[in-house]
Amino acid sequence: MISSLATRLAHSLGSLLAVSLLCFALLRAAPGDYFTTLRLEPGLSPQTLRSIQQQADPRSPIVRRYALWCASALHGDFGQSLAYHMPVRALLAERIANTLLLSGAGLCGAWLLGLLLSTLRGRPAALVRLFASLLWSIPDPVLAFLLLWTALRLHALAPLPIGTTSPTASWTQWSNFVRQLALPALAMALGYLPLVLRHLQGGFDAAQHAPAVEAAHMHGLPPRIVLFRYILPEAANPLISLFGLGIGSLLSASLFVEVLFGWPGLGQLLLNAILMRDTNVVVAGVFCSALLLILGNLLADLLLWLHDPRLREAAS
Amino acid sequence: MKAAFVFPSLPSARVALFLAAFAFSAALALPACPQALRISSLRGAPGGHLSASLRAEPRTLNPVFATDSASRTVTSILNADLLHINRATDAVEPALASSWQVGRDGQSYLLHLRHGVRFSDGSPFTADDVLFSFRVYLDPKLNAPQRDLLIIDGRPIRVTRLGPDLVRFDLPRPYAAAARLFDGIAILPSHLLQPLLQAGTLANAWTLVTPPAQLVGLGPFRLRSYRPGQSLVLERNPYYWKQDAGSRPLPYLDEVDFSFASNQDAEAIRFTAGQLDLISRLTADTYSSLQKLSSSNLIRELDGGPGLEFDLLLFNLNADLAAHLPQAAHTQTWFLQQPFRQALSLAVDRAALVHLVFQDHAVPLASPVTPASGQWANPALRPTALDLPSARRLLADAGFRWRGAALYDRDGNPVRFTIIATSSNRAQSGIATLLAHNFAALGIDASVVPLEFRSFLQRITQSHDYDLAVMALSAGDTDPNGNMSLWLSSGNLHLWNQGEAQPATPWEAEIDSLMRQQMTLTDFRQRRAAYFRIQSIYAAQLPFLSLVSPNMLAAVRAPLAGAAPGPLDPGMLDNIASFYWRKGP
Amino acid sequence: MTLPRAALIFLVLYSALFAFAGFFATADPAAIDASLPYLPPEGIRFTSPAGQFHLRPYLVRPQPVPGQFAVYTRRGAAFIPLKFFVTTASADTTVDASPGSLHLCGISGGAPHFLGTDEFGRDVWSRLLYGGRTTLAIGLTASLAASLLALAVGLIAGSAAPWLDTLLMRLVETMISVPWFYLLLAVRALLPLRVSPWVAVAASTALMAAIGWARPARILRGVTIAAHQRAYVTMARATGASPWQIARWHTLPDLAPQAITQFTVLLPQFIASEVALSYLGLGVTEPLVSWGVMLTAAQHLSTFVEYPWLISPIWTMIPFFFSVHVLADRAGSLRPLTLPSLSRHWYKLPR
Amino acid sequence: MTPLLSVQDLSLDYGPTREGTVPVLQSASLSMEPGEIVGLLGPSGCGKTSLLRCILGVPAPAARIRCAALRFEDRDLLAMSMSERRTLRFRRMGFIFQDPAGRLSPFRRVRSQLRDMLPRATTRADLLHALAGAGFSDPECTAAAYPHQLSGGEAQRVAIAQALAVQPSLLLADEPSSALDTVTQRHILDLLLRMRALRRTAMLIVSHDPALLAAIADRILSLQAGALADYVPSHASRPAPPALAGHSQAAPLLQVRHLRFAHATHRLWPHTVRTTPILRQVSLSLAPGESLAIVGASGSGKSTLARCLAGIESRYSGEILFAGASLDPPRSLASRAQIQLVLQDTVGALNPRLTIAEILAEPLRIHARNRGTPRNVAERIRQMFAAVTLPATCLTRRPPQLSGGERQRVAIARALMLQPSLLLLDEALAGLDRALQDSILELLDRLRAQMHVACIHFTHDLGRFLRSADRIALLHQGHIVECHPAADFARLAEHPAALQLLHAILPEPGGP
Repeated sequence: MISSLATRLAHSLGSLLAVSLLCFALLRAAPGDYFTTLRLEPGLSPQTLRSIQQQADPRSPIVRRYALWCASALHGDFGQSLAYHMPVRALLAERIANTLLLSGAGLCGAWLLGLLLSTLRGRPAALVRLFASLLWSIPDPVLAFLLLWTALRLHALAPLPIGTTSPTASWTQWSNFVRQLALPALAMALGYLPLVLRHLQGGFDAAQHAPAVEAAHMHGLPPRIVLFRYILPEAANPLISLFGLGIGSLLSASLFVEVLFGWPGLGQLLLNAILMRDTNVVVAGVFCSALLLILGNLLADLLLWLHDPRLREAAS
Repeated sequence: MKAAFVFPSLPSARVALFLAAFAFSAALALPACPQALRISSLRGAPGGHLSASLRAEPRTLNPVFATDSASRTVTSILNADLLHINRATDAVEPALASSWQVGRDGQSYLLHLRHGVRFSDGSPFTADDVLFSFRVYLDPKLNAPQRDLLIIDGRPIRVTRLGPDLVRFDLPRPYAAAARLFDGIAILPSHLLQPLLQAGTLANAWTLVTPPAQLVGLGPFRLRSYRPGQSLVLERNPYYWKQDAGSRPLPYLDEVDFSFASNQDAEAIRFTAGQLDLISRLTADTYSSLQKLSSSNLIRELDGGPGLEFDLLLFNLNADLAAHLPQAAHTQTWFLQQPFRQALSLAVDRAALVHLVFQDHAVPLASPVTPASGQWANPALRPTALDLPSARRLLADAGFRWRGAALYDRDGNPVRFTIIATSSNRAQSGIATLLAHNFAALGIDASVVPLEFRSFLQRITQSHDYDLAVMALSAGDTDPNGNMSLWLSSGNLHLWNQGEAQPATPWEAEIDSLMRQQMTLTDFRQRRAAYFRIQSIYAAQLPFLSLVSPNMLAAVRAPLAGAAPGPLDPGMLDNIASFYWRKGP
Repeated sequence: MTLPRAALIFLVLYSALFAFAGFFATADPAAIDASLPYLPPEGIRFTSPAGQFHLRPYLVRPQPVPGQFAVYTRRGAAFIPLKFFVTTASADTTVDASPGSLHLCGISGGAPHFLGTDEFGRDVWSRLLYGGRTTLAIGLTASLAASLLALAVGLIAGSAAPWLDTLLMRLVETMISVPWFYLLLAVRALLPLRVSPWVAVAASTALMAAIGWARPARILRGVTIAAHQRAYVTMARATGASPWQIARWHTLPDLAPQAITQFTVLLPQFIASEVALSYLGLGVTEPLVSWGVMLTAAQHLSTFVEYPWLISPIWTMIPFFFSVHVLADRAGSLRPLTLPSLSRHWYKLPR
Repeated sequence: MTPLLSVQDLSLDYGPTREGTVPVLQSASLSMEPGEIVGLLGPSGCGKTSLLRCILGVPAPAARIRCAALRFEDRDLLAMSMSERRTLRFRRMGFIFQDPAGRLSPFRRVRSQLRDMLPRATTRADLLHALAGAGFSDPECTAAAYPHQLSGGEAQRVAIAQALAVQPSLLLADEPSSALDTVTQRHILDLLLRMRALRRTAMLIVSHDPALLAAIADRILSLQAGALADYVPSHASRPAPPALAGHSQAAPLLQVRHLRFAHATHRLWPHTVRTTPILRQVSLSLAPGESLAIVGASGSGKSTLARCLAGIESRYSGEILFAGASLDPPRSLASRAQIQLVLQDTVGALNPRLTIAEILAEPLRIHARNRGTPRNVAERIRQMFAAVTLPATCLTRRPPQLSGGERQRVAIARALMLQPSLLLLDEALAGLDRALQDSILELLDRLRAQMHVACIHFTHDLGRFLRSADRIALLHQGHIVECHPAADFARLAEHPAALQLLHAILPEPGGP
């Protein structure tokens, strides 16, 4: 286990390197750079532009730049943001927290809702299946947009804050904060729900017929105990994998929602950084995202390993 | 430190000597009491909170390095300038300088600083701060974007301290409307930033993570808190130096907070939901949807008429195409012919652009000088009206022929080109679509290629790989000097043919000389005549087509008083100090 | 009738509508009519203005209110008799690939606007049909290609030597993490400015498929590994079956439901990302229409509020996705859906 | 005295299926006294399990039931609601399954699963006591174990502990020992008898093995054609296998020398790797056409040995020689055709997606290249089908549509398609009823005679193979401890494990 963990980490490091290198290369390949807009700054002479550019982002061969970046990234320093004149790490830290909060709330909501709905049987279950299909067929951005639009229409009935409001009034107050989170988190949850529902329903259906579950049923165990102590563990393996995938996409899943609801997260920052060609911010953001993906995989494997005692005794 | 930028404080005896040497048109008045600026017409109610939004997060709070619109808006509220252009009247007015005099030669300016003025941390504002600020702006190591504005003919403006509240600026040569230069040049607190300048860390000072207490300015508000990605809260600067008619210190508002909306839609949604008190720089469709969305007595829509911004169709007339861009060079052969450009201009239905793209919230243009420039716009020029027969005639005379409906040039090549536009800008891609439609009426096969913003700019400013481009430019000032970089063949907004060492054509040479000439003239009429002449040359040559100038559209919560859209930065928030909430029902 | 069957019939009819867009459309999708911007959907009446019943339906065209932008009134609306099987003189040369210029219906001197017009007075109904044709062609082809690619990679990774598996999965991780936005920008920069619309369509299809395979490949690899643990695969291997034979007889049929599911997951994603592609100037550009092009213009709140008919592609694509999904659900439920573990080394259960 | 359980005229059929209505039980009646042990005998698929499920109140979803009366402890079960019946079976009935290990949730420890059955107030001591009562010498250790760490016998004891934990008045047992080796089977039966003596629990025990029922039940009922009747033992016995003379002199077909195999178990923290040897040192040889039974208790390494020989497991050390040539991995295609494996798990071993014809054709298709395409695959399949006595209608069906016995015959037919010279049967007969076992063994004997196929049976059922194999080898903890001709095995065996196995053989009822 330890050794295989080590190999996996080593492999993951390789893919992190590949991601960052590719990111660098692609950034170089994309037309325009951060300083392109400065060229339209009236009264900024070409010499000044050149020296600004030279100062902030010395043009050197990509290999050298990449090596320098790796060296500083090892110390946790992802460089300076060209646009914000500040260290990338400070820029990203709080936004990553915000994004994790939103995605986390959204994913948790989807899982809870999914668990609740998938315990239904019979006709309600068929309706849930239909509902999941319907949700599935609405593209996520459209779903978020519809939600926003509905919220706006219903604003008079139940005012939900849209986007961030004045910080003194809300961020300090927990209830306000929850209200603020509600709408974007719901949009995220609804987008993710069909996937979760599909796997939960599939998993539960399969687990219903597992020998141990049938046995528990025949022993006459109370349904609640059967559900939580027999069906759930039985269905858990694929769900854990899905959960791991979900962790991996925590940073990237909420992009649309963040932009639409004005949530101050990484998604917006990264999108703007991409459009502005703020190299270091993009590379660091992508790096974090890749890291989370790898960690999510690892976590899922670990959970599987903890959950299923049989996996702990695989043949060497 | 280079000697040119060092301004040793002079002994007082020599100040007197200097003063004697000057013959000023007005006597100096030096009152001893704190000298606030009183706005006599203003009587508002104090208190209240304003929620506004920014389209993007400010990238820095350092006025020296702010280049993006969000940073400039915030820094302009946190800071103050020596002289200020009144956005409503377009006249230069006293600000931190209570009065100023121009030397007879038009080359030296004597500014009397308002005394008793304090920074937002309570420390006094003196001539040293002015000297320090200009030293920063002119420091070649810092590369402040304003630096090039303050360098005239390769020589920097010289700043001399004549006393604790008297400063002299020497220009290398006479400079028309030099007082307008001071607008927007924020005065920095030397007591805080001097050590940083010496340590060489000024470029990284005053970022978004700087503690609010260390961000000190002379503006109506000061920073209270910043939450990354969420909001920026400003609070009333208790030391602000303006008063209203009742000697009540400004600003009225206690607090202003900016949230960040990534796009106009998000902004409009929040405004409609009651979370924002004002939004500005609206597009026509958001403006009209706001009109329909809102219950009308809660919101006031403001149409400020055309601003300094204008949409244009750029011809690629760059001289460097032949070598490596054969395709663009091929289409360029048509654009280089003046009749062809003229014919295209005649084929453009500007009225339809105004109607369909801007929903009538725009005006058609004859030249890049928009109506907002007031007296500087040449009244003799009229926007070109749609005239297909004339266009066809021009083309036929230039040797173009039609086969079927399609247009062919003299050599039998079909006339086809691409129009690039910024895809994120709905108005510009709409314009491009309509232009292609218009040109199709001449038998030209024009296809629209929407491009992401920086890819678009890269083609225009660097690779020059395009045929035609739809874009928007905004004049920096109503004054012709603000358009220097557009007109001068060496200017960086001289986009149709960039990086010319010498003017490529006689008419460009004439524009160059006229621009230089008007700059040194001090007589308004003479300057205006020169500028009119430039516009006429433009209208005859049409190096690009000025299409329309969109109106400045904004909306505010009805009880908010004092807000009006303005053509210059930072637009509506310029006089935020005099915003107040109307009391009453 | 069962739901999947209904979905299948619906899909066939729906596809026919888009396949014969030229016949069902009423106007040239690129034709601009500056006099009728944002015309709301026109009604169809079977009564004449006088109130008499007519078998031939009338088109009720609202009249613009003079002096106001895009405001129309029903007062004084024109009643225009609809004609069926109209042959228009000018064939839609730019975009219409279907032969002839026979249309299902039309009016004399213009075109009916069943779904109103957009900001330039272009007919939304015709744009919807032509756009649907392009979009569905791109979406279906790209998701099919990506699913097949994913199937191949998943199969190879799940059954090949561990080193190859590791390599492929690291590649997948990289593919998922890297912002391909830049690649698209770079590709746009490399292409000539003027690209034939069909080349643009082909290029965007290829790009989507080339980028989109990674996630499904990861899932399909997991299914492959699970499939390989079944006793009948062990038996086949003991009998000496080659990896290819095992894949063809045992693994691929096991993978098929999941592959179909992945296809249905990709389809809406790809159709949505077509919007992003046209933002970069890569995807479908004028004069060719696509839902992406239509929605790019309609993704503003103001459109939602004022001109809801402009987002008709959304209302059109939802039933399409729904029926595809219902069908896929049916195909997938032939075997209970399993999402297996993604880790190879730890999932092998001891015998 | 009122009976504990009375069932009157129970009829059950499986609702309209593709083949019409399938009747299972017809007017079955049953009455049990408290503390009575009733055996229920019947071939597989005759409706034994359905009857038990009806009594429990959990019939299969498609089942349609008609019943005149169903009473338990003087209460009318037919009048009770679903949840009342659930409570009743939770508190008053116990149930034991055929495959105990699979019926425990693999994810939870034994103690927590046992606790689910016990009243809420149960202490740890009570729990351990219940386990000790089921015959565990170290209940502490068992309680902490996961189900997969238990042997089949242990798992069945846990199941018995579970079923008896609530002190039911009726215990229903469905083939409680057919998946167990004979020694364990003996222990389980003893345990059940002890429990009855202790608690006066009535038991209804279902089995296909008359010997087993005879050993435990007070009376035996036989379920035939859907109705219950008293069992009358028959005297039919299988003829002795045909003697195959002379094969011991021929060159050995298979030689195994010093075969070793080990599993490794990992622990996360602190990190340890424990190697568990499965096969310590196995050497044996086999003549062409010979029938060898490798007998061993569960966990002795039989399956692993089978997998090593079949070439599924290649991480063994040692040497396997086949027809004189070494079978080092990777194995050649030709040698794979010579050795074929039949598994106990026929559900998993046949791809449910394929038809039987396709399954049978698969080996031929695999070996099509180096053997040449058989000219008439269909002919071959029909021949083989006839050989295993399956109706030709099965060819177009898929495995889930066949019964267990039919599937096992398909598996054997598949193994024989390539005309191998060695057939490995890993518990291929376990779980089938006696008659079916007989017919398959007969089939194998016939094939052995016709095709000269050698067979290795990996089995726990010593009793059966004493009469049907040429030689018997005893595998104990990874070693071959005994290897004698079948006829002399009982006489020559000395190893304690062998003696235990011999002792555990149940006498055939009505047999000699």
